[in-house]
Amino acid sequence: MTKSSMTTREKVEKSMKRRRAAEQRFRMYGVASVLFGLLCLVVLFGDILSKGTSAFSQTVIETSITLDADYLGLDKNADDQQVRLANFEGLIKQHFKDMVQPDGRKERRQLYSLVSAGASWQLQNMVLNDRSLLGQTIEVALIADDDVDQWFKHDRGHAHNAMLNETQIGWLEQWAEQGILKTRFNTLFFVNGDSREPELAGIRGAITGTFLTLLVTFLLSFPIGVAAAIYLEEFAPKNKITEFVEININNLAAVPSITFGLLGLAIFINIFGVARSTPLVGGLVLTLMTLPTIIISGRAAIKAVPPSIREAALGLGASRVQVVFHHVLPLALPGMLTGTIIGMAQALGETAPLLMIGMVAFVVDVPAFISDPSTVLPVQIFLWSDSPERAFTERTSGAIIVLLGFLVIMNTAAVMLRRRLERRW
Amino acid sequence: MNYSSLIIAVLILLGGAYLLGRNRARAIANQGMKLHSLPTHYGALMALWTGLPPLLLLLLWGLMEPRIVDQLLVAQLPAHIQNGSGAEIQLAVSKVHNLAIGSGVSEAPELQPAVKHLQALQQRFDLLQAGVILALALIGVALTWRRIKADMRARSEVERIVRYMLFASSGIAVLTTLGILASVVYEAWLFFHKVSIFEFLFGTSWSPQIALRADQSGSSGDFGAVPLFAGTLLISLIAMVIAVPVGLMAAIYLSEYATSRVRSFAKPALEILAGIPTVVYGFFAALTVAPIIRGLGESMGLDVSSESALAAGLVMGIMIIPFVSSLSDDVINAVPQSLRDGSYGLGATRSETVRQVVIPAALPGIVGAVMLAVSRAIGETMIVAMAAGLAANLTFNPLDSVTTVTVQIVTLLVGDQEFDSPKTLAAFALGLVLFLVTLVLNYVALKIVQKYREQYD
Amino acid sequence: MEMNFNQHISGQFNADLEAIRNHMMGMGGLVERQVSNAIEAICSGDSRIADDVIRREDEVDKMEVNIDHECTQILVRRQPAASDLRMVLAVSRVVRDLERIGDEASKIAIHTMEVSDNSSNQLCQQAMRYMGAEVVKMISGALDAFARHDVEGAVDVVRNDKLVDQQYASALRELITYMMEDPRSIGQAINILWILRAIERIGDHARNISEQVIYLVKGTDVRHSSLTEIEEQAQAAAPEKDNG
Amino acid sequence: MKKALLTGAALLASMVGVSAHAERDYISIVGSSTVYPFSTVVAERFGKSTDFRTPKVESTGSGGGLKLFCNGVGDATPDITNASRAIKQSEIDLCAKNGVTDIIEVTIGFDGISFANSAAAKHMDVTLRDLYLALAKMVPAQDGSETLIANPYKTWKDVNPVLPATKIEVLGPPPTSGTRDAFAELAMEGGCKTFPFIKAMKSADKNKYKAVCHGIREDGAYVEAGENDNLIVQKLVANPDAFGIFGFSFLEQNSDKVQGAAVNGKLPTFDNIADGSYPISRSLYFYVKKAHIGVIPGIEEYLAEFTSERAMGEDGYLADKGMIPLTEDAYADVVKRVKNLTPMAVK
Amino acid sequence: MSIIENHTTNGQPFCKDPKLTARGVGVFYGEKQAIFDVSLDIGANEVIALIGPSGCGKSTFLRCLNRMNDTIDICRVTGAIELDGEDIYDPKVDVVPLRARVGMVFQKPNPFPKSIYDNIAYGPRIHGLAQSRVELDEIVEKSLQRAGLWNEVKDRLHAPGTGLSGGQQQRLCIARTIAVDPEVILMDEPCSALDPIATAKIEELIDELRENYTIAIVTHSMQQAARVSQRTAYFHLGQLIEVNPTDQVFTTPEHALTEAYITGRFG
Repeated sequence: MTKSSMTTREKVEKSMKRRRAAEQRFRMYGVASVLFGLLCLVVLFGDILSKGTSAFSQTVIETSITLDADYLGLDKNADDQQVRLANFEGLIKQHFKDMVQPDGRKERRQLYSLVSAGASWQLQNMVLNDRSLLGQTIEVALIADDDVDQWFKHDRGHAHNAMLNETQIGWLEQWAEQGILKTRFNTLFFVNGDSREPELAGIRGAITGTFLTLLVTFLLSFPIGVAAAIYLEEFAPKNKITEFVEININNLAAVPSITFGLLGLAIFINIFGVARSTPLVGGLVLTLMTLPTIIISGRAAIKAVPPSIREAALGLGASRVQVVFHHVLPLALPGMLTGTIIGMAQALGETAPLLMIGMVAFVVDVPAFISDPSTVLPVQIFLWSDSPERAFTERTSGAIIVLLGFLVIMNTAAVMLRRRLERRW
Repeated sequence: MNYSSLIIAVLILLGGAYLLGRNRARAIANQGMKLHSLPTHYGALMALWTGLPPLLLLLLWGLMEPRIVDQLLVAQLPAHIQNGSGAEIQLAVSKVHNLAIGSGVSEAPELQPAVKHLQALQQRFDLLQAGVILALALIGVALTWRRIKADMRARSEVERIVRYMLFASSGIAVLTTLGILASVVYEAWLFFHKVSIFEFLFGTSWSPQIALRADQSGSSGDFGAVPLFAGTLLISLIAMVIAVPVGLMAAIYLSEYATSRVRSFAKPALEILAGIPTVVYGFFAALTVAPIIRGLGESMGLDVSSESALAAGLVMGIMIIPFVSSLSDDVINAVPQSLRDGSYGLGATRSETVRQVVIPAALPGIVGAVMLAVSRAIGETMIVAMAAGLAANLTFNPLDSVTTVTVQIVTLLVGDQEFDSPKTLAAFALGLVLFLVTLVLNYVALKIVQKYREQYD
Repeated sequence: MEMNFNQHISGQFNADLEAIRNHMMGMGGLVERQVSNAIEAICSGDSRIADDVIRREDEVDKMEVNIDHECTQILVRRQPAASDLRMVLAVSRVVRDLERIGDEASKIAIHTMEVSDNSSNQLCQQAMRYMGAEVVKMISGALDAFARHDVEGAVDVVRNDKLVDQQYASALRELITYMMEDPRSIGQAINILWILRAIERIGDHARNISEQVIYLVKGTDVRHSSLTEIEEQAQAAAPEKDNG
Repeated sequence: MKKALLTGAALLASMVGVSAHAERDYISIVGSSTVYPFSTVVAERFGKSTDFRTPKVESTGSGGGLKLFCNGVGDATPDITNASRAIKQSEIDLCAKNGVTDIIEVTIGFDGISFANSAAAKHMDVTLRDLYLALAKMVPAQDGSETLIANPYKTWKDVNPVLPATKIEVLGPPPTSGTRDAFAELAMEGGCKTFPFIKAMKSADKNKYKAVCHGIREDGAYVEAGENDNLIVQKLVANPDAFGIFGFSFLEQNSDKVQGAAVNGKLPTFDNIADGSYPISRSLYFYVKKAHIGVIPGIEEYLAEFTSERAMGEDGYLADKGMIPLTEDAYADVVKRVKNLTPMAVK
Repeated sequence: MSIIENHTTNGQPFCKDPKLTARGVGVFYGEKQAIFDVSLDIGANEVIALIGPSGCGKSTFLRCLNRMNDTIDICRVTGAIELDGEDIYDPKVDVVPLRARVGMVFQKPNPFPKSIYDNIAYGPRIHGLAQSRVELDEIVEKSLQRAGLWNEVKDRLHAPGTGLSGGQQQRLCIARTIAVDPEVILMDEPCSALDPIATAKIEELIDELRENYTIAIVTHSMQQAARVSQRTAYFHLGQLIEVNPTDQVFTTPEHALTEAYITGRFG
């Protein structure tokens, strides 16, 4: 049917080489895209793991030290306040001075800087718990300074370290050979609140703050989200108002999170007078942020309940409310829970709106209640990434590892829940 | 603070009311009367009337009590404080409170009566509160008890109340939107009193620093947000240049080429990228990607800014890949198989089918997905706050440093700026622009996607 | 998987097919009786029986129209194929043959009345009686074969038709002899001839019915074939019927 | 289900009620990100060594801090705000308007602003005039006439023939940062004053003088690098040609990676900053609401800890964190003022 | 399973002048076998109808003929299928030119969301059949004429193909297939979504196309099979039961299953 001399078959055959090549190319683009995505994932995780795993170990100096009651000016009946004011720092300095015999004031300062400021609190806590230790000689693993920690974990044997001079490295090498300088699992990282000393900084405060914030978020957003989803899916009349509400919800799901921060600042803090930097205000803001997600997934879950069940129940003379609460809701609940977990996971990773409402705060005490000042894990990461000490970089990565761990757990839980409870109609 | 115990009490009452209402209904039924609703409905009605008003009152009480208590306290303060300024009164009240809970504040004898009064007041209030709340609950019980009759339409009443509660829940979304608007519009309005909208939207110089100096006449040209818009666009554009082809091709590969095993592994793996918190991306961009790009640029003899738009855009693009790919995946899967068959049946290769049939058919959906992704890129804060610069350069060179709307909002609100300047207000004006732009983008995108879905449903 | 190939998925279709077959059989029964009555009338010269046959001819005609209508309905509504199609077609054809037989029977009855008016001395009594009995047997044989899908029975009927034809030929010769001998008898002889001719036609129609049986069962159209061809067809392997 | 909803609502009601009722029994500190590292150290030590709760320290920036600080008195407002600059009259006025009258100003030390490059690169020795010429938006014309032209210099050699011929690239804080304010005031203005005709402008047209002396070029040579000084350090390591402007504490912490350039012949060292010979250093402050003392528990004790010898002293832990201590006289004065809780003089 | 053991196909599965030959074809979906040992010739310029109950494998078999089953991951084909004596399942054979030679029309009209013109031009474009715009126009016009659609759409060639009526859409799809100038056209229940009038038009078209093409049509309508085809093949549970000239199949089928199916006696 063409004028050309070639038959169709020949023409098709002729085009094949070019087309096969095009096919191969296109396929390669696809493979490359997927691989690129996976590579990004691997690089990201690899980068953070390589930077962060060392945060889970901490260098300590094992030594035996005498808790000289006279030096401390304490007796067995000393009250807590007296213990807190006692000069444990001096005791430690004295101890090391005796141990190394430094030369002159400069060397003494250099020596003292090898031990963390937290070492004195270590001793102080021991005495607070047990007064009978006073006067005894005890074996303790004193926390080393972050510079020592970094040197021992990363730089030992490498080129010259700017934070420590030759003398200091000399002492340290000696201790390392004696075996009193060693690393152990960094428990403090998990039991301490924030600190200005990297070797003392921990994420417990942030984790507790995160937990309280998410608790508020969950308690508010789950019931409200479920109720709203039920209303929109089952009761709302199809009119302009409902449409407006729906548009609103869909839009809120995609609105930049930072605008929720502006809202929290203007409404919750300035108008309602909710205290800044608290899990309460954070939870309120995150509630508004996660509600759309929960409502949308809730509606999807309700939609997935086959209309036949509804019709059957209605046909038996049940009222709409009865149908919803007796039949639809129990069936849709697993789906709604899954959506809620995903929403919570989002809230867990959110930072931007919290910057606006004072969660960027230095909080040492572990918060105990939703009105205590606190920070959350992502904000803690943001804060630490901004700190000058080198050791904070690895702690930032460590905190990221923990955060990612939580996210993985939550997402896995969502997937498991979906698998286990998902019903096929 | 007896809130918890009160709530528990109310909840117990609520449970009791339920049983009471149900039993009363049953008793009526046993007398041979025909009930309008099931006994449980009467129980539920009773529970609602018993529980709801006290709980609402309790919430209101919680909001109001401190104010009332403080008002009463003021009357107890020494005369000279009462005659003092509002600040003094407030201070004294704060002090009284801290004294009352004994949090280690130095004693103040003149405030002692007030402290005593406060303690007494609080006791009285606690008592009053418990009394009022429990009374309200009991009134609820009593009234509903009397109303329960055979012909009472308990079910419809319960259902009406439940519906109102459900409706109120869905209204929160609207309130949120209104809240966002209200919180940015007012301050933005103040800002536009100082700087004209026209200057703000079309001015090409953004340098709030000079204009804010108290000793300088504010030159309005310094609040031209065009460089911010341009910077935002540039970074979003870079992100899109990465995310759209990669995301789209990945979606195409996974849905059209990959075996189910590859798909079952690669898809969730890619989606992990979407679940990583943005602060982590920010950290990654600032500490890993930016130096690498910098280094690469140097080695090629290029002049790369350390805070290049490229680094932020690249990482943002990576973050958005799964977003684009899973949305596109949905859209591509919605293209009916029959269209593919039609094309294969004519002897088209897979790529020809994808390019000339599937993609054109899915185009509206893909456009919608990309618009949603753009709106996300524009609104993304942490990556740019940590990795992008603050220089309001009006440039389209990706190796330069630019700044974005969100970064400026953050820095304007948490910077070292003076408070009485239009600068803080500018953050809200930017917030307003950001909200409106994403609103329009989202709205249009959702409409497109919706239309597209309907086409193939 | 149990399959019942005797039953259609549509029960009404079954009922419809059953109905035309039954109606056809009913008609066959009536026609058979008409023929045997007509023969009886010749033999006995009883004009009342003949009169009765003539009156009932209308009934046969009506039945033909009805059954034809039913067949049309099945064709339109069910679009039958294969054996169903053959059944409908066969019934429709058989019904036409039956109607013709009915016509012939009434012809016999009319001629009987004329013959009996003239004289009681009838020619070819023997031949008529014999041929009549034969064709009655053929009709019932053909209908039986139809009902039982019995190809052998049908072939027998075809064979019998041959005999009837031969007897017709010999009776014809006998009549010619009479007429040559006694020209006065020509009038009566012609009447007798008509009767014989009718009986012979009935035999042909019975044969046609039998051919339809072969068509119905074997799917081959054996009209206008010789006896040997028909016998061959009947022998040919029937379609595989390995159903239960 | 209804019950679950009700329970949730009730719990929330209780939460809101409780929180609105809670009295603040911890110190709330806001303000400058520059002072933040120091005040957090003090806060932490204070929390560990006393019965009081650890203060909450927010990094809101000097201006943001003062805004919150001046918002009024009572436990809803912060007690202390940190500042990397002195409070301004407009801010004092606003405070007064809101009833915040007696403000105690505490000078805590100096923050040296270092001008540094990668330790791997060549050491630099610049003058304030060089810095001004390299970074200002407007500079005097090269022909010696008293006119101002847009900054034409591309390399350091263009600025001063003794400097190397590397491209001018400086990573510094954005306009929102107090460090930039300080840099403009100390370094830029210092260099700019060396031109007599500009100095003369100060009395004639103060606004123009400020615009000329404080205006930083926007043609790419000066890169606004965000307030994350850590990142600046990383970027300097990556790019040996670039210089960074950041706080002395970062220089000290990263002295293995970056080196400070000598300014006017003085290296940014502890001693040079403490004795004031290094030209680019500024005072750091915090402001306390006197009215809150005795209302919020622990303020006096916090002040005592902050101004104690072991914190602010020459060998104190704040010095370890990179703060340059006050001279002895100034320190004594601060200790005295804090002890007597002397508020700022009302202007 | 009532699959007949060692069944051999009744009737005349082979013909003198075959275009496509299938020998011992089996199709597996994963573990499950869908087609058992089917051998069948499709003669040049004939219309062969494949009939049988749902799930009997007739569509599957049809899709084997241009390897459309390749698009299903788990589908595996055994046996040999030859087009003009070439094995189309030879690993060296590319499906693309194969499908250009063996075109396919589907159950539901599936015009691409493009203009009528572009729908027709799609095939010639991808295969590079036209050197110029004029040539392409010619192909489009000719194909539409052959499909009997030209007069109906010539004034709106650039209107979207999805705007046509169902019957027109299906004829558009046939025109689209013709435009590639295939040798064989496979039709998978092409009229099942159409009304009787549209069906009649398509049947008319099939009749005309027979002159130039070999056509295999799967249909659920026995009347349609009877109307359009010269030969009819009856499939039952993956087996080819009987192949015979259409008029024979519909009057005197050889196999009881065929008879039972076409007389509607599956119970």
